[in-house]
Amino acid sequence: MKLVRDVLDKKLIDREHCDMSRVSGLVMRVGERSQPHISHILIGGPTLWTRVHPALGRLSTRLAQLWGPKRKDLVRIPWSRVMTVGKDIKLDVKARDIGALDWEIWIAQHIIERIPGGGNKEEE
Amino acid sequence: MKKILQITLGIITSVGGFLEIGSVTTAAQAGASFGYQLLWAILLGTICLIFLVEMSGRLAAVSKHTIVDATRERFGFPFYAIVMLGMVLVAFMVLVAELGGIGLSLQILSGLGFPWWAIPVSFVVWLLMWKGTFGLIENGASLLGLVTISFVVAAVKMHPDWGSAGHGLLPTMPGDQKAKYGFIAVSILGASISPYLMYFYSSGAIEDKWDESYIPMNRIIAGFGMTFGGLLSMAVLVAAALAFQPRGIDIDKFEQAALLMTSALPKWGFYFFAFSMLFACLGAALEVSLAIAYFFAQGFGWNWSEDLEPSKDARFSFAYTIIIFLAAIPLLFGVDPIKVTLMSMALTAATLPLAIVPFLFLMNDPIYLGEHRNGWVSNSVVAIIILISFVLSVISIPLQIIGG
Amino acid sequence: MDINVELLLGTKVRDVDGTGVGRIEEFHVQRDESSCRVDAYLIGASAVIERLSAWTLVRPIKKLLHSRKLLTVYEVPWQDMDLSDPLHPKLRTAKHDLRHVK
Amino acid sequence: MRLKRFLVVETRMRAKLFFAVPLVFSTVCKPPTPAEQMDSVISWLATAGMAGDAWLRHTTPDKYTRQTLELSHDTLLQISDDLLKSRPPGTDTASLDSVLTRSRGRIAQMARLVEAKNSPAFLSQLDSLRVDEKLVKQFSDSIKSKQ
Repeated sequence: MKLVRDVLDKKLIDREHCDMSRVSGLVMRVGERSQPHISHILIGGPTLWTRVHPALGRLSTRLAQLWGPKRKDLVRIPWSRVMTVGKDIKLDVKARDIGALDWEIWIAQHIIERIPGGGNKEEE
Repeated sequence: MKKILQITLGIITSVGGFLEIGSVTTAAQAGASFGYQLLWAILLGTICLIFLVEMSGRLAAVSKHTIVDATRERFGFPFYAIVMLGMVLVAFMVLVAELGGIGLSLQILSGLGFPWWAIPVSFVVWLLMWKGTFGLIENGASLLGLVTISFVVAAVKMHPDWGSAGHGLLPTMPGDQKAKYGFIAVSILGASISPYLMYFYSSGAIEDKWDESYIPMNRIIAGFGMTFGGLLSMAVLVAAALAFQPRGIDIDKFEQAALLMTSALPKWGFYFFAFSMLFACLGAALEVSLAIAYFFAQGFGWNWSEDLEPSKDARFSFAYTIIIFLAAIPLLFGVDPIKVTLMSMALTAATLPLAIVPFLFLMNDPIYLGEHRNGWVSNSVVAIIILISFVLSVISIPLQIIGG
Repeated sequence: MDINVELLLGTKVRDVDGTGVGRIEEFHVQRDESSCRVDAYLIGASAVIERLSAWTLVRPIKKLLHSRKLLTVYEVPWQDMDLSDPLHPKLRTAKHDLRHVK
Repeated sequence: MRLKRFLVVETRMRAKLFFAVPLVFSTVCKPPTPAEQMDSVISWLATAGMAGDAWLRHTTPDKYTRQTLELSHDTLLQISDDLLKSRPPGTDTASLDSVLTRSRGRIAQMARLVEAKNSPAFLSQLDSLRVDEKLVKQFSDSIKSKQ
């Protein structure tokens, strides 16, 4: 398997077949003499924009502090949760619980549901 | 039977998607200023578009990826961000132009200036997106768009000289006004080969759950739909050549273009034009705003579907809500939609390589397309389109300065 | 030490003597039950082709050009890569000892 | 553990961001030549004539016709100002000015007649406008031949 071609930027799907963003970054753990391995999948704006330019990454972090859902650190998913890597990457997690949908829920609650006809996120 | 219905609907959609303020304005300008001489530009643009649209549909049907999905996955986020910046900027200008086109149609019908229509029009467009489903938007708007067939009726009724029209299908150099000729040619190509149509089409294939069995159908829809669309554009050009060129009228304003069919169809020509533009621009405005929202949602991996209730795909709905109301602002200040149209056509041409070059890679990807990837014919066509797109992107901005 | 793969991508690599080798463009990984181990790094311009899965497009052009040098790609096993300074990755071997792929 | 961030930018791609710069230049336009200005004048005179024809056949709304005539009038005023300021060589500017002023007056009059729904008077203005248009075409031909 090739990491950049087959994993990076792929779409993540949770246990309940919910889209939960794309792979923004990957953490590789390197030891002194042991074989390096991929420990975490990263998602979220700061990781993403840092890839374009570090300044954009810092800007993204700052904006998230001013506005939007309050969560202190990056969303990191341990690699052990990966079920399959195919067209998409299926994860054995619940998107809502690990914080991947923080922005989705925040926008739904603060904006969309306040507009008539927007519906309700919670009703299923 | 069901397939025939789907094919018919698909063709109607493509026809509806083809004609919008950009293609009508540029075709009318071309006819008014240069007679049949620029017909070749519409022909060339249509052929390119047939191939590109067929490929977009095939990519989606086989790989279940839209173009945006595939661009982000293969080329990574930094490159995707650049493509996004270019495409969203251009698509936003096109959206301003289409909303302006609706406003101008209402202005000539009612007498109330288009800036007054900016807010009501964007509100209606937004409401259709908010409440409507993909099928309603795709089929409803394009069925209304069938009124644009009146352009063909008008063109035929004016008894064009078919021989010299045929000559126009081959490129020639004009005697004078070379810069203007070049500028209009580039604008026509920019209006025809519009990437947002590719993004919209491939997202539509995913929304309609296409699979490999749709490949032949996709071919028919792309081929016939775009051909009919191109014919409509050519009809506008021919009608303009007959109505405006002998009188020495150049099309600078929408009010002038409104006279296109008044001599061919005396009784209803004016109203046919106004309603054709109204519905064509409405359809295009819906498609462009969807295309922009798809661009963000697919690129960032949000859940997206026009068929969901807004709160089920909050970020997607939020994206088009913001975009549509931002697009109303320039119109509120009375920015001339025709100027925006011409500028966005030139910018489309300038950013074309950004959309087409990655596409060549995607269409040859064995992982995405397997045995359905491009053969040498399609690849040669894409290579030619890339060549054209680089020429266009280099000359479009200088031509805008000299000829615009 | 933790390193961000997405930022390592495109970093220039030097060999043990300080000679430039190319940029890291792709990673060979091995997946099993619960882990994902990095076997090798692909370095050089044509590793980009690998990443874009564009060989079907490039191979005819390569044949046409009869060129080997133009499309270099080195496969470096994980043991030979020193990532103690992620900004300046270094090889533990010399450039001429590297294995060419394809 | 806090992730160590470091600066690796794909600089090869950054250069492309500059494609937006030419946009600024696109707003600069060179001024039109007298011949081009004469073409615009004829275009707008003909527009007024065509809109007038359509209105006489009762095929266009009054408001649209009035607005289009007013638009023609205002645009013509602007072009003639620029045109006469640049003093096209070898032209009798005084008589050109008088033709242009007269036809603008007719178009303004037509716009008023639309409001009054006075078709006979409108028709006579339209016919005179056509005569003026022919005069302007002669001026245009002479300017073009001298270029």
